[in-house]
Amino acid sequence: MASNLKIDVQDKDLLVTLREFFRLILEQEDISAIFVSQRLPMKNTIMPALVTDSKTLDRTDPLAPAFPINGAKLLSRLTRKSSGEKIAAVLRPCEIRAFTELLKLKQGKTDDLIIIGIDCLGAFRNTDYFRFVEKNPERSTELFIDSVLSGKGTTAGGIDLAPACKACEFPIAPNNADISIGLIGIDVKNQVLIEARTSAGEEICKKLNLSETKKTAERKTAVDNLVAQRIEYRDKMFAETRDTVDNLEKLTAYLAGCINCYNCRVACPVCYCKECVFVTDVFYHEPSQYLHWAKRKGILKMPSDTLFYHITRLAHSSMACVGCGQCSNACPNEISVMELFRTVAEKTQSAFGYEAGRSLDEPPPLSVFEKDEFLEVAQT
Amino acid sequence: MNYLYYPGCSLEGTAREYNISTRSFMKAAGIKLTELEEWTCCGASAAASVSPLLSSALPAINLAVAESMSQTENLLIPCSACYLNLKNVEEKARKEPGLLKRINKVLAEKNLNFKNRTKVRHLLDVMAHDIGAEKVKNLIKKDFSHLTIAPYYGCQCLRPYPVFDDPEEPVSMEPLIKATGALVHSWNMGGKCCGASHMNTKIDVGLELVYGILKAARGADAIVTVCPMCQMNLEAYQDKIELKYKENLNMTILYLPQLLCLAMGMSEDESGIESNMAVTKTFKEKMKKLPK
Amino acid sequence: MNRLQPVRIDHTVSDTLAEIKDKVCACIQCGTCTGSCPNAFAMDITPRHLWRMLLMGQKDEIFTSRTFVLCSSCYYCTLRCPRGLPLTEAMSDLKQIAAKEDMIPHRPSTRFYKCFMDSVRRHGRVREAEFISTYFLSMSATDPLLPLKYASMGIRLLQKRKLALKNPLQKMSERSLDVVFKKVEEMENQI
Amino acid sequence: MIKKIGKALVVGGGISGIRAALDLAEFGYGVTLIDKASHLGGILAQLDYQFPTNNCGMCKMLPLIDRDSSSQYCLRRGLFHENIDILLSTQLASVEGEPGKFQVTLDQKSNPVDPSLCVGCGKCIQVCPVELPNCFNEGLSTRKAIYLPLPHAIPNSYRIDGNVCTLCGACVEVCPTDAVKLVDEGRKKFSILIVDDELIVRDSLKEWLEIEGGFAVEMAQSGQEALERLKEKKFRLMLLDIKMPGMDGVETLQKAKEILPDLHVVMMTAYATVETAVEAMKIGAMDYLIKPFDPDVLIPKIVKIYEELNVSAGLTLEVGAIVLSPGNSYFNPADGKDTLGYGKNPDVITGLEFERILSAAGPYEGRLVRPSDGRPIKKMAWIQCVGSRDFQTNADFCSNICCMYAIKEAMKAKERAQNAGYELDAAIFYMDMRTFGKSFQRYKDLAERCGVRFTRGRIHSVLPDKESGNLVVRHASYSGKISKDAFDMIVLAAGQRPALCTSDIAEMTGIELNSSGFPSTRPFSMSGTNQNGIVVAGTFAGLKDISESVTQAGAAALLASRVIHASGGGLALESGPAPIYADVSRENPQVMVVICSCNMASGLSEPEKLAENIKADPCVKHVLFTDRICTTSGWENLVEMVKKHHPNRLLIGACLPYLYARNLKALGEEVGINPRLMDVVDIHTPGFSDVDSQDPEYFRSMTETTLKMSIAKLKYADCASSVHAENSVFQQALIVGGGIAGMSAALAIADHGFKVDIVEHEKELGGNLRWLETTIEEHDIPSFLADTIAKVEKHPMIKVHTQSTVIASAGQVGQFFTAIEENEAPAVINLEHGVVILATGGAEAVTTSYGYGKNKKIITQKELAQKVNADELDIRSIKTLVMIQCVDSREEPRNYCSRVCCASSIKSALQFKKENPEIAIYVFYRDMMTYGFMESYFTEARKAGVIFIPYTINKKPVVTNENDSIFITAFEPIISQEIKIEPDMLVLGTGIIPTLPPSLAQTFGIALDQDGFFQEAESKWRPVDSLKEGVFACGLAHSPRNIPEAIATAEAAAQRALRILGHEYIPAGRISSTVRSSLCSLCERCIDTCPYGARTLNEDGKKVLVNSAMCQGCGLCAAVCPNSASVIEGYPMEQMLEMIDAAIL
Repeated sequence: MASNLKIDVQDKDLLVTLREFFRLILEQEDISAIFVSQRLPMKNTIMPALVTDSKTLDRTDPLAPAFPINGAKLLSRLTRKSSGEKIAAVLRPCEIRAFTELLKLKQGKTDDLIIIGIDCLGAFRNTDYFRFVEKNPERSTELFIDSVLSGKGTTAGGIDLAPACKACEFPIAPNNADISIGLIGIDVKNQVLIEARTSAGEEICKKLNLSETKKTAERKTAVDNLVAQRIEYRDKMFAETRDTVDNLEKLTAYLAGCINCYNCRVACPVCYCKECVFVTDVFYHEPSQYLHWAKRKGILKMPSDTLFYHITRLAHSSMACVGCGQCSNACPNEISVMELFRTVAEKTQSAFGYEAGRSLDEPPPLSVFEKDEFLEVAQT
Repeated sequence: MNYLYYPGCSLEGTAREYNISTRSFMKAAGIKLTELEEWTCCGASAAASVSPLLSSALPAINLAVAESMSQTENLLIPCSACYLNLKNVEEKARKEPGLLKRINKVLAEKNLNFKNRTKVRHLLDVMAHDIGAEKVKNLIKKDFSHLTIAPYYGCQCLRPYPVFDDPEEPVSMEPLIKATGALVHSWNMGGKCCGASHMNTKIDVGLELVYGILKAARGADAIVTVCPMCQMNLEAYQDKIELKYKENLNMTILYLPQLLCLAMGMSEDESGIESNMAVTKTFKEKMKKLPK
Repeated sequence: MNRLQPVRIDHTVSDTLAEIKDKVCACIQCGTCTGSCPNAFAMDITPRHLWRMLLMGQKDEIFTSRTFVLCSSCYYCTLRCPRGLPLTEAMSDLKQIAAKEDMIPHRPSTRFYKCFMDSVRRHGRVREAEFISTYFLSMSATDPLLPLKYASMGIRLLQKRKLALKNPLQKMSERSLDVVFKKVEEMENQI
Repeated sequence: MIKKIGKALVVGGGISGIRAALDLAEFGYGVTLIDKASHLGGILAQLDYQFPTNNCGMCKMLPLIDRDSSSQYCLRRGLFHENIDILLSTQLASVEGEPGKFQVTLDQKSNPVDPSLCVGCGKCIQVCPVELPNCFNEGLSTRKAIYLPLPHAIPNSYRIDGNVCTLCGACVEVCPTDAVKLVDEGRKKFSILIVDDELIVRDSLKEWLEIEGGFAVEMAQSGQEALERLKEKKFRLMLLDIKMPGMDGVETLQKAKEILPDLHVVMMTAYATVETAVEAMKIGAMDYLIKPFDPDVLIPKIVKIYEELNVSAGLTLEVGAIVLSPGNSYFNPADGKDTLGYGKNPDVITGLEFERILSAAGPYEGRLVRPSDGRPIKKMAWIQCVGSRDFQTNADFCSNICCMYAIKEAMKAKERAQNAGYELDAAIFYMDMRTFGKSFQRYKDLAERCGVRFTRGRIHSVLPDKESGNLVVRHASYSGKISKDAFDMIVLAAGQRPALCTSDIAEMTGIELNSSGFPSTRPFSMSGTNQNGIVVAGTFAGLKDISESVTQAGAAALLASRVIHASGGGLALESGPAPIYADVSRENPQVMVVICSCNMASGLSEPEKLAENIKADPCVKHVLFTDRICTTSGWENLVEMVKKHHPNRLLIGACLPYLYARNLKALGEEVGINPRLMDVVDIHTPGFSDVDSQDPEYFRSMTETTLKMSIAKLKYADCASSVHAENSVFQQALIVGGGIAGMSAALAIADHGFKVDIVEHEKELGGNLRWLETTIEEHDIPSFLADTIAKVEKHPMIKVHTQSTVIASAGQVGQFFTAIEENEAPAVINLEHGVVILATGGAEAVTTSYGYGKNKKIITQKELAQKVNADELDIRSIKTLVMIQCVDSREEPRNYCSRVCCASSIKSALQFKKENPEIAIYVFYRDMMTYGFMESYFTEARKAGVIFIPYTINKKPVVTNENDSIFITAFEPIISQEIKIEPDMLVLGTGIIPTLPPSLAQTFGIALDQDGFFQEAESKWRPVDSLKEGVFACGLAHSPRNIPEAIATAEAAAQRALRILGHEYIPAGRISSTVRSSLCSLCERCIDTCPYGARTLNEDGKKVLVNSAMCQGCGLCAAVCPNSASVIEGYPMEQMLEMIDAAIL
């Protein structure tokens, strides 16, 4: 189905080329807006934005190593109901995967949406990014791209990728992206790979009159190597995390810094409840209850229910966790939330042969009943 | 208890000791046997292979004679082949009225009429159920507790009509054997086929079957039988079996009433044991040395 | 057993077998008879196979086999047949046909029975010595050495007073069943 | 509750009886359900696992609508329904009257143990000296003379087996509540006359029966004297010798019967005169005894006679209709020629016995060990058709269910072995593998893939191997090869026999029996008998699996209901006032805790401490101890306590919580506390779960935890006494399809006074029956069809829309809105209806196999039938005819049996043989599916000379065309030869495919199975329901079936529909889910998850709605909802958290 196309890089400037590509898309008759990361005027901030004026696209910066928010959640707001107009969205793979999970939960629609995936080169932690960009306010993104795509590594100015990105084995957009922009293993000085993966994607590409190309072995090797490297990191992370939280006491210690700020929940792209149960009356206990609990063990950590909160979130959301790392990014007390979530998610998802964000055709495991599932549980 | 008695041809010849011992046993048990007047051959297995009507008419002649002699007494038959032939007519004539008519057409030649009223009883049936082990026990004078006896029933008293015993796993001899104090050999060959007339026509097949039986009887002191053909097949070919299978399976073969007569302390004349073709030395010695 | 050329199945069954076929046509080919038969080891075709051939009208094959003569009338199959078919009886029906048609391969058996019945016809009861000697005589063309195979047996029986040798070829006796045999023959020929 | 006037009697409380009773009760009739046993459930009480789930699912039969009117716990434990009176240990004694107005008498057996006093402590069992085989475990374990007939029944009290009780009185002494009243005055009044000429016989009999049996005994030494005595005194039983001088036994019997016609006589005989005794039974003796007598045998036999005669007769009822469902009995393989060693070898067992071995409540606690020596079973065989398809045991029938249960047992056994860490070798020896039901073939294939060995061949004997103790099976392969196989255990598929009471019931009711002694039904009916108003259900008329039994029970209920309705039942309504409870919603919780101490006396050392700990919770106002709450007096004490202290919540700690459902309801009405604010918890089991630990401290803490959890539960219990809005019902039905199933369903509903619309897409009604001439039983189909069509067309309540199709439908149970389009005069009609029945039928499958279409001589079964009907076929000119069965069937993708093709072939073969005896007919088959009594036609066809040749899926017959002739070449496995036949005609049995359009299924929101048939809610327990309440299916749309079977599904579906149509409003269940829309994120997971289709999105997609009548309160929606937007009312989150908190204390 997918057809492989290319765009030629103008003046060896990848960013300019991409901006031009997005402009062509926005100028399509039926596309009213494009959702893409923009460099905002103040303080070098990178944020997703909904762009309707193609002139503003020269501040578009989809490859900056900044990832302040997972765009899936925002896209869900844009598509929960039909606006009657079509938009295109440029997303990182983990954003597309999170959006896929939200789609399964009826939190968005794809009817009027073109998803443009782009090879993800990774991002720094929020705080790291600001340090990085301060050093090179003008060409920071170009520096980063050069470093990564030329094989010099992801470290730039002594700053490395966020752990979530280092452990991410999905640098390429998943199959339900309509168009995928390929950079890894591509000679980006000269061309960029454009894959039209769906009929909607094909249609747009046809209008753009892109020339055809072939997928090269170099790309495959580069992607495979990258994924292998990430998996190695990831598995090490799993092992270490497991070691750190393998009993209740250790887990309590791991989460000791939690203050019930619920930032991680807000940052999480797949936490979709309108109002979380943890902010309802259920957890405003009677004063006597706090005393009762305190008496039982002689001490009660305040705020209470922090462990319960994280366990509940693991129960509710680990099945949909895409590992984007926004939870860790959001934590004021530097709890490694992402590591815990991914380690647990790996188990819960593999128990059902499920992989969050892989395909819209796979229903969330807890919504389907299969009578031959977990027979060993039934037998004991 | 009195019975009409049909000895059958074999009991006049090759199975004379069966006849002798049956009569002795019955006498001791206080039972009067009245031999059927002018009884004739039942047709054995031959009649059925030659003519179906004849195979019914020959037994019916004897049943008709029995009816003429007594209305109440059962007809006792020791020979299983004769028993089955007569029983067959009893059963078939009841189920097929047409057959009864045809038989009587034949029997008219002999001025006989067959109404099918006589009850045909096998000797073993009478011994096991009418007389019973309890009664036999009272007549036993010798202690055979050093003997192990293998009960061999053969086919025709058990099948196809399961009248008095389980046709697959017969047991009716066991209480009688135990009444003598002897142990019952545990085997499952009691109801198996001895090859019948194969010994005369297809001897290799016959030998194979008997070999199987004798082999399974190893460990017993004697096999007891209730059928002349079985008795003959088991006792008369032991040397041929030894020759063919290179195994000495010599075994004492007795008729069941013979065993009981011996246990009652009867003489050789009364038990007819001198006519038996297979009585081993060991067995004879054991007979002499009874436990106290 | 497989033949290259498939057997053409023809429904017309010879009349001689029709009556026997009726007896076994409710057969369900369950194989109880075969599994029960003590003589199956010596048979060239199994009893179940024999009944099937009967239903398929393969008369020649039936009578070239020695299966039915190997039936020793133990009645195991009759006892166990779930359809209650008179299988032992059907076997002896086949023997009767073989006897009537005096089929050469089955002579040892059929002649044996015939001599036996002759003895019964003459005396009302069987005279074992007489019938054995006529049997040997009737088989002398086929198997002249047959008497020798049983010679030692005869002697042992004599020793045990089990064989009466007197009047081997006596006249018809008082108990003669000749009239009965004649009547039966007359009636059976009518049908 | 609404009650209709009109009452039915259901005889037999197995699943069929329960189904019929529930169906009638749910419609609103009063039902009296009786069972001979002391518990409900019939044989299912003994069966733990059913295929295809390999689990139990009996509770799925419980009402889904208005479910608060019945019990909602494990149905194997017991049943309660407002409209059903359950009488146990009760038998039908007589039936008089006419349809609509029968007078029935019932006999109820008394029990020496008073259930209102028995606390189930089990002390009596410990002291009872009599030990005997336990029939619950099929004799594989033992029990005492005082026992629990069904260990898990609720309520449960001990019973005494009067047949074996020695009246020693030990139980009376130990009983703490004086529940046992052993002294049976009845026996002393039961006078027995012994007649024998031998003094010694008379004396010993008198001694045994008087001293050990407790009877009144007199003697006579001759027939003459006996007659004199009979004139003087009314004896109940006479023991009569046969051979006596002077007047013999038979003559005495005759004369005695003249004097005392009610006298029961048992003959005494020697072995030799058994036949005379049998003769005597024909002239009125009830039994005989063979001399010499053994007192251990004789006394129980007389006691048994006494027990049978001494039931307390006399309960009379008037009922409109009678459903007979007393089940069936089983062939005892030890009877007759026992060639398989049953009864002789303990490791040869029946299928039912193996079910008990599999059961965790069975003799070996579910371990796979053999009875003889307790060794683990490594190799095991099932032998099929024992006492079935066997003339030797007068069984010219198939027993229907054995193939499937053998496969299930094999699968279950393999699973057990795997759990124990080894692989079981399981072999099934069969004649034909009769996988004729829906999904059966795939289940068998699955078993084969799991390694169950299937060997074709009938096993005739099983012999023990003396050395190993194993059981040796000899069997012959088709080629004649004899193989021997040794097994650790062998399971026999014992065939069906009529219920023991069949002939008695037939005599009482006048229903006809078939030649095998089972009740026979009217042509084209599975349930109707020759007696109007008396119908049969379940296995009474022949063994059936659960699904068929439940279906047929539904049909039986329908027929019964029709008679009741016709005689005026159902016209009047009466409803009782709803109870009024005090409103305590503004009060603080005040919990009274009552602890039953009788079972904890030994375990609890400091009750004060327990009370103190519990009282720490300020909501707990009283903690009281009492005992024997389960007895009547104990309960009365408790009621007094409640009245005295006026709590607003009540917690009882006792043994068996389910026991109290009815009591709590009554108490609530009496004292005004809503039963929702009362709870009973089992404090017995948790404390003793660790039996070895008799540590009082442990026991106290377990009890405390249990109680505290329940206190938390009560604290937060919903005290609003409001009831959910009821859902109104359009009392009208829509039936899609006007074949025989659709018409039968329509008539069934319309006859109850409800309007029915039939939508048929063809021009005429009748469906497949229009091309069928006769059934295999030679019933005339065209006249039956004409009759049915006339009834439908004339019926004032039925409107037929021919040449019409359903185009759209919306709504839910009770309220459907459907648009249909009439094609002839194009118009759209809108219908409002409460239920819909899909009867869209099926068709003969088309094929291209075996050269079909290439030669005129090759036709399908339907074409054959059409040719015959049109007289286009000169049967006399056909010399040879070949039929091939299972064309494209029973293999993927159409891997199911179509059930009718084998019968159809046999029917045609018999017809042709009749008209042309010279014709040669060869039928190529894989397994002949002549299940049940159809087997006799298979036999008949063989007798008629039809030759059946088996083939396997790997070696199918080959059809070739040569110059206009066709040849069939196939391998004949028995003669081990290729055979070649040149037929004049080849008939292909291609089977049935459904014609239920997927779009229609989607319209009504139901699922189709992988073959396109209707997907039942549950194949066994809810066979005609869809998961979506209010949508049913029947006939060929449901599954392949013959005509009476299709009609049975139609009647069952109609009965299910009537449950709904019979009410103007559907009451919602007390426990129902709801949505807090302000919290709801509209992720719709609850909608996908709800198994009952009770949730929908509202029109503008902004709200999730719950249909409270369809919601079963299962809680899946609440579990799947992450932020408790979906909740089960009355179960708030705080409650659960506090209960958990109490539990982990």
